[in-house]
Amino acid sequence: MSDLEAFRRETRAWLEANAPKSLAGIPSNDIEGVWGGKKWVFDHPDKKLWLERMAEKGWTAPTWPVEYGGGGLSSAEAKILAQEMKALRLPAPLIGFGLTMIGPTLLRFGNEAQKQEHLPKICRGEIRWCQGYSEPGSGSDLASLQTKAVRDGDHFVINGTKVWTSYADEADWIFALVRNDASGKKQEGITFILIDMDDPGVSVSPILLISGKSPFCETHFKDVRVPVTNVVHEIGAGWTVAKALLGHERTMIADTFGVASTKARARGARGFLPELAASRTGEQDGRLADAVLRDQVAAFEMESRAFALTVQRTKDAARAGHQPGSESSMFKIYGTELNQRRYELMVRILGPDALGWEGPGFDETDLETTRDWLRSRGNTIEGGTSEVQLNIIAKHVLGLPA
Amino acid sequence: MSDLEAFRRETRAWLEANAPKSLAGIPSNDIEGVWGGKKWVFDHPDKKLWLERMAEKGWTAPTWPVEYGGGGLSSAEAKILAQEMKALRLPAPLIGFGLTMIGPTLLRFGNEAQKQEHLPKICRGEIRWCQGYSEPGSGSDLASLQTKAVRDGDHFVINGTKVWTSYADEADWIFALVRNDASGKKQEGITFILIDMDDPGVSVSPILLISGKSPFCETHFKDVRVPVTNVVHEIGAGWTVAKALLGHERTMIADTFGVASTKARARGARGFLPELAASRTGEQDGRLADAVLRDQVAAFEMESRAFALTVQRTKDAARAGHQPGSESSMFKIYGTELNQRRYELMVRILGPDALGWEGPGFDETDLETTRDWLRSRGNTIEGGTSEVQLNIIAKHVLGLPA
Amino acid sequence: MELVLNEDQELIAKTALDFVAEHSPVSRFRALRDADDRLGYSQALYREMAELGWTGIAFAEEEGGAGMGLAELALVVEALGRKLAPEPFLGGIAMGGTALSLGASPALRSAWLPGVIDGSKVVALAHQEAGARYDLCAVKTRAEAAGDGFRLTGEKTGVLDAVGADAVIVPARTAGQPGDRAGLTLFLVETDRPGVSLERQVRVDHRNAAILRLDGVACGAAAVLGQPGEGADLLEAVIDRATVVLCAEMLGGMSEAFDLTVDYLKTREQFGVPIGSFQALQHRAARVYMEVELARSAVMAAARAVDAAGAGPLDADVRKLVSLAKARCSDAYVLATNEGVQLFGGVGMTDEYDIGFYMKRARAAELTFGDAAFHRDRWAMLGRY
Amino acid sequence: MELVLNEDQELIAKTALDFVAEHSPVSRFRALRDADDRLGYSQALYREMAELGWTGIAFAEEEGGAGMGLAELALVVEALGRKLAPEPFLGGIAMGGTALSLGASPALRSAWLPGVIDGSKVVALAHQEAGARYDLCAVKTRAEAAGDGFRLTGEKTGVLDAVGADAVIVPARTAGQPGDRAGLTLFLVETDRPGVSLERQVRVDHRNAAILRLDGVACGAAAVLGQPGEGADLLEAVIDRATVVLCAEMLGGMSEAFDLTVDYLKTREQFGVPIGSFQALQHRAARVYMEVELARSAVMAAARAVDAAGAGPLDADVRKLVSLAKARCSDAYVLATNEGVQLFGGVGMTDEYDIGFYMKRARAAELTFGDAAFHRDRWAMLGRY
Repeated sequence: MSDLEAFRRETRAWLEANAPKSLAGIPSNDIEGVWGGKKWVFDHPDKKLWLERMAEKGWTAPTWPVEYGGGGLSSAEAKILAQEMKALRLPAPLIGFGLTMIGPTLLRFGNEAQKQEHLPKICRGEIRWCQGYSEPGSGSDLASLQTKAVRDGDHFVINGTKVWTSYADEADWIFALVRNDASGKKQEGITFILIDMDDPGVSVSPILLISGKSPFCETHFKDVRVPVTNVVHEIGAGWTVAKALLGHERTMIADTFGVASTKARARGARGFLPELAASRTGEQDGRLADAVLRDQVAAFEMESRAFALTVQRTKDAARAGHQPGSESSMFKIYGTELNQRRYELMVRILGPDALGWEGPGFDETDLETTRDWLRSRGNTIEGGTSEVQLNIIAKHVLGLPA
Repeated sequence: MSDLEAFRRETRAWLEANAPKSLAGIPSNDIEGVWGGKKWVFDHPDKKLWLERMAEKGWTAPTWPVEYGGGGLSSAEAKILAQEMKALRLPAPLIGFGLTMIGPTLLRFGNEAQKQEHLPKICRGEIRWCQGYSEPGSGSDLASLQTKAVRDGDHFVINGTKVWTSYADEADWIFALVRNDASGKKQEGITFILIDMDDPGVSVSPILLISGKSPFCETHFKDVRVPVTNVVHEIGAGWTVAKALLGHERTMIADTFGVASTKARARGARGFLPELAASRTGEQDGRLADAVLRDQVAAFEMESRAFALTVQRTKDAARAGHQPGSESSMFKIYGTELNQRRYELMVRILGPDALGWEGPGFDETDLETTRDWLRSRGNTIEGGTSEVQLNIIAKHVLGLPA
Repeated sequence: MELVLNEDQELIAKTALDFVAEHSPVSRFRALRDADDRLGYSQALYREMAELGWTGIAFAEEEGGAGMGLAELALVVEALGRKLAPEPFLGGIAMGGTALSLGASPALRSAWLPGVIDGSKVVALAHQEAGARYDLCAVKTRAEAAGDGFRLTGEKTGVLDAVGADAVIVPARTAGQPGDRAGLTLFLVETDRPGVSLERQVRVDHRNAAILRLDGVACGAAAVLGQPGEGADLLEAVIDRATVVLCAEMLGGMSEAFDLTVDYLKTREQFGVPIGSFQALQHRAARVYMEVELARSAVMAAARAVDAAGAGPLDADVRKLVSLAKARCSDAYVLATNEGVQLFGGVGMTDEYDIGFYMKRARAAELTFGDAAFHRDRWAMLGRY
Repeated sequence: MELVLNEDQELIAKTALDFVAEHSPVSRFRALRDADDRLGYSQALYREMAELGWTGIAFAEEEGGAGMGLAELALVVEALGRKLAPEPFLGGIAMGGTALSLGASPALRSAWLPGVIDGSKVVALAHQEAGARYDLCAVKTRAEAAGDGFRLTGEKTGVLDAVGADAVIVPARTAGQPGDRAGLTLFLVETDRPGVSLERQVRVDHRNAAILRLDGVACGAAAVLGQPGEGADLLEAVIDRATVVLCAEMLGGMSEAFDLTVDYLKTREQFGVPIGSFQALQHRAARVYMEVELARSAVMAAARAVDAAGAGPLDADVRKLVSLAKARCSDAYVLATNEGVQLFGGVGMTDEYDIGFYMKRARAAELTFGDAAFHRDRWAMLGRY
């Protein structure tokens, strides 16, 4: 215990001495965060400084082993580090799929050479990764993927297209699922492989959404030659790797929506939606003038609160040592639907002010609301559709027959 | 045309001369109507007189052939008869499953002996019929019925149980589906047969619903011997007969709900639900004080109206010569759900006043509302569940694959 | 606030579930109903439950209770709600008992609370008058000063667990008009006093309830709970707590109804397969599951928040959680039972099957202490919008 | 009122569907959008449509129209709505044209209506001001007396089909305060007059719309439609009719969106089978089908009821039908497109697929002339509750 207290004191002192004051309060979200990689351009020199100093201590990946560029911290120590950073309102020095996805995957499934090659670069923010799973034809049936990997000596020759590869246009490497064998069950014959985006034959085209620009891309492989040594785990055992990673991803998404709905309560004295409704549709005797809207806002707030309490209950249960069940499916469904309802409500509150796409006559935040509403429609599709999640609950939680 | 005009004059004269004046305005519904049969007790001597006079003219079954006790009228003449009866606000002299179900079935599928035996008695209201289709295990999968009919010389020996046999406790005969052969496909080996309820081995027990008493019964057959001559159509061809009859029944049910929702608009200056809500939850500035309730009442009224217009549209299209589609499934689903919503709304409007089952402290009409609400929950189950109807729409209207 | 059961609570929940499953299957409720039993519950079984400590679980140790709170009482009542066990925990403990605990003078307290806690006495609370809907202040019953005391005249309806009760706590108007907050006073009225009459009501859920008629019933000043004229605050504090207990009962009921439905989906065959294999039904069942889960979280949070407030007044945040629990439970219980009857199909409509009991119970509970719309409005009002 | 197409109407519907399918597939709308076309529609194609008689279909024969009604115009607009054909039928015909037809003096009428009917002129109607939501009387734009005429000053927003229009009919306040019913007057303002400026807006549905700014624009008394100060009645009469036309467009859009979805369900395979074989999706599709059917009945009824009323004021029963149509279409179109995008899955979220266009169009139409909640409230108000 006194060791941890000592660690806390040292950490705080180090952070106070090394963290640029200018970064306090800057979030480490998709927009403001540092993704790193060869093409990365820092929008502030202090962000670069902060990354370098943290990477040097291994604290971009606090719990990873020191030999791969991590901090070698215990989870208790990592928690203290996070707490102290939060106390100083410091952003994470680095974000991205390297740290959250391929890194943990390599730690679990990669061989020594792969770990030594890739993990330090991830920790230092030198290489940015993207994910190549879905394909135009695969959808919810991910295992039906068709991108072909044909063995040619020490290489696989890869042909096919991946969709929904977020930020592929800014990434240096991609981890991808490819089909090395189409003869057996569809889950067999899938290989998890690492591909350098600079390789000849790799090309990227951005995907335009109904809400406008997006980080999503299509990534095309045309006779791309990838060394067999880039296969993670066994050839043909990619589905095992993918499943572990997908489970991880869904928990993250569910967490995001769980947390988002909790945070939504914080804005404004009366909460965000009541304030918006009051400002756009008026008040009477200190209450929202439109009683029907008031009822809908209250219903939304209440279900959000009950949902947040359910997320909390699951966490409390996990802390108390209960085995987690399939809650992540429920969180994914409910959290995404709440987010959609939130935007539907906002759009209805805005009324004709929500009709804009761009340009004159519309308020900037209203335009953003309209785009966000459209974007929210994808929440119940991406990361496992609501239909797939409902199937999971029916089968794995309720035990209903197939 | 002048023939029809003459028919109209004669009909009106005959009705004015023969219809008891006391019956004007009495409805011919389940409660007030004359079901007939051996156990029937008339609650008014004029109803008996009216039945006798109409039966003598064959006008209890106006379009049936004269030789079977019908009126032999053309459909144009039958329409005139109905119009003239309506003009004088006269009830139908006789109602029941004999006229609406087994009669038309015998006319189409019965042999000469069966027609001569049964149709005149139906027309004269001497025999009351009930229907034996569903079984405890069959539900939506009617063809899985198990009531056994084993051939023994000139007889079938019948064993099994039928459920939902409305008014079986007051009926004289039952038309039933029984299984004569269990070896082939389930739709094969079903026989449509007529059984005298007085036969040894037939017993009836009433079914209590969650809403209280009901016309429904269970009808048990224990070694009941039925002559083979009572089979309608061919042995083993009962499914053909049943399907024709079921289609007929569903159209009737759909019609009922279509009409009911149209009628609901008529009560009270502002309609039934607005008046009820005003009297129980108060008004402010001439409007319902509870704006959320007002919104729900309006939503219900509007969907009822749109539904009634859709029923009308289908009828108008049929009159214009368009082929009817599978509208009856839609009417069944939507009409029954509207009826349920109506009662849910009423119960919410009544609030604590809807908590009664019987006895002191509750208004009679409120008690009825509560029972009717419970009974309405069965609407989406009986006569083909909503789930089965949705399947039908998906497959037969939308052409979605099985 | 931890939304997880501690070891003591786990044990209470398990004991309660086991005891209720063994001693009070739904068939017992059915038999009492079919017999038109006047009480509608078993006094002997109620005393057994008291011996297990259930009746006293939420009362202070110095009163003879277990010194726990609504979080624990909720576990017991949830188990009772699962099997529709009709013993008077709602009217007698959550309403009458809580009113005594929050408002009774030392004299009243020592006269009544020990009996309530050991299960030998039942004290009900008459919160409802005809036409009042969910307005606790819509009280017409008058308490007119008469000598040192009062004379009570009026009529209450739907007085829960009043049949067989030894006393009823009666809100009456010592001043003001129906609907006014000020001028309400709570009196403890013994049911054997002259001028008191109770008539059994038969409700759709067959819960013990009565019409209480007061015809100039004499009450001394010592029968007053809390401060004269300020009874609205006390009544509201009691009903908020009773609402949480009702929610626990609803949670038990909806969980059981849902379990019955899922079991039926697994076993009932149609078209040669279990109907639970139909995807449309699977998705609907999954939706019900989620709503029940959310309701459970809301009930746990409300019980813990009320417990944290102790005997004091409840602030807006706590009251919002009470409204949240009641709104979610109302909607989820109605959904679970509507879907339950529908998925059972024809047999679900028959009195022979239990699922219909839960449908009736769901509706009755929804319409007690405010329906979901009422509590959404209350939530908004407490949130100042 | 017969809710079935007669032979003439069948022919109109078929001709319209065929023409639009051939000359205006959705790819045309897409191309216009991608080109940031200022007009957003094709004047040449609009004139072709006029030659087919579509623009004049609902105007009286003595004006040069076909003497039919909204029932027939609805069929044409439904076909346009199916393929998102952007020609100015809503702003130019249903709004501006109807205003001329109902309110213009003989001089204005003869100056403008022939051009509107033959498609050579477009007259828009500026019914919306910033912040007014769905209140037609929330007009701040002032018309101040100046000599024999008026000077108009103010700003209108979301003026449909105003870009490229020859004139705009402008409600302005000759008396009273924003929100007042009295004191509104409608003026026909030529767009090339000094002080008039139009700025193209880019809406989520990419419909032709503009901000109209009036800076002391001089208008003679001859430019007034209807009675000065009584413009609210006229405006309401026009918007009620335009609402029916918008509903017809919505009906076309939701029908096409639903057809696209059903086709996708039949052809898209997952797990080795067409996704349309999944029962949960089948039931959802069947639900959408029913809502679209109800919307169709409501639109047909509203169009026929308005036609039966002729040019006169609409009574409460007719206006209720208009609200019914708009409420049902709003809900059904949003449902059909939400379900559409969801069932298309990921590709439904991409700009490359057309289903997203319908989702945007559904929302924009919902928020024009009052959303479903607005029209439920109006229905209740017209029903005196």
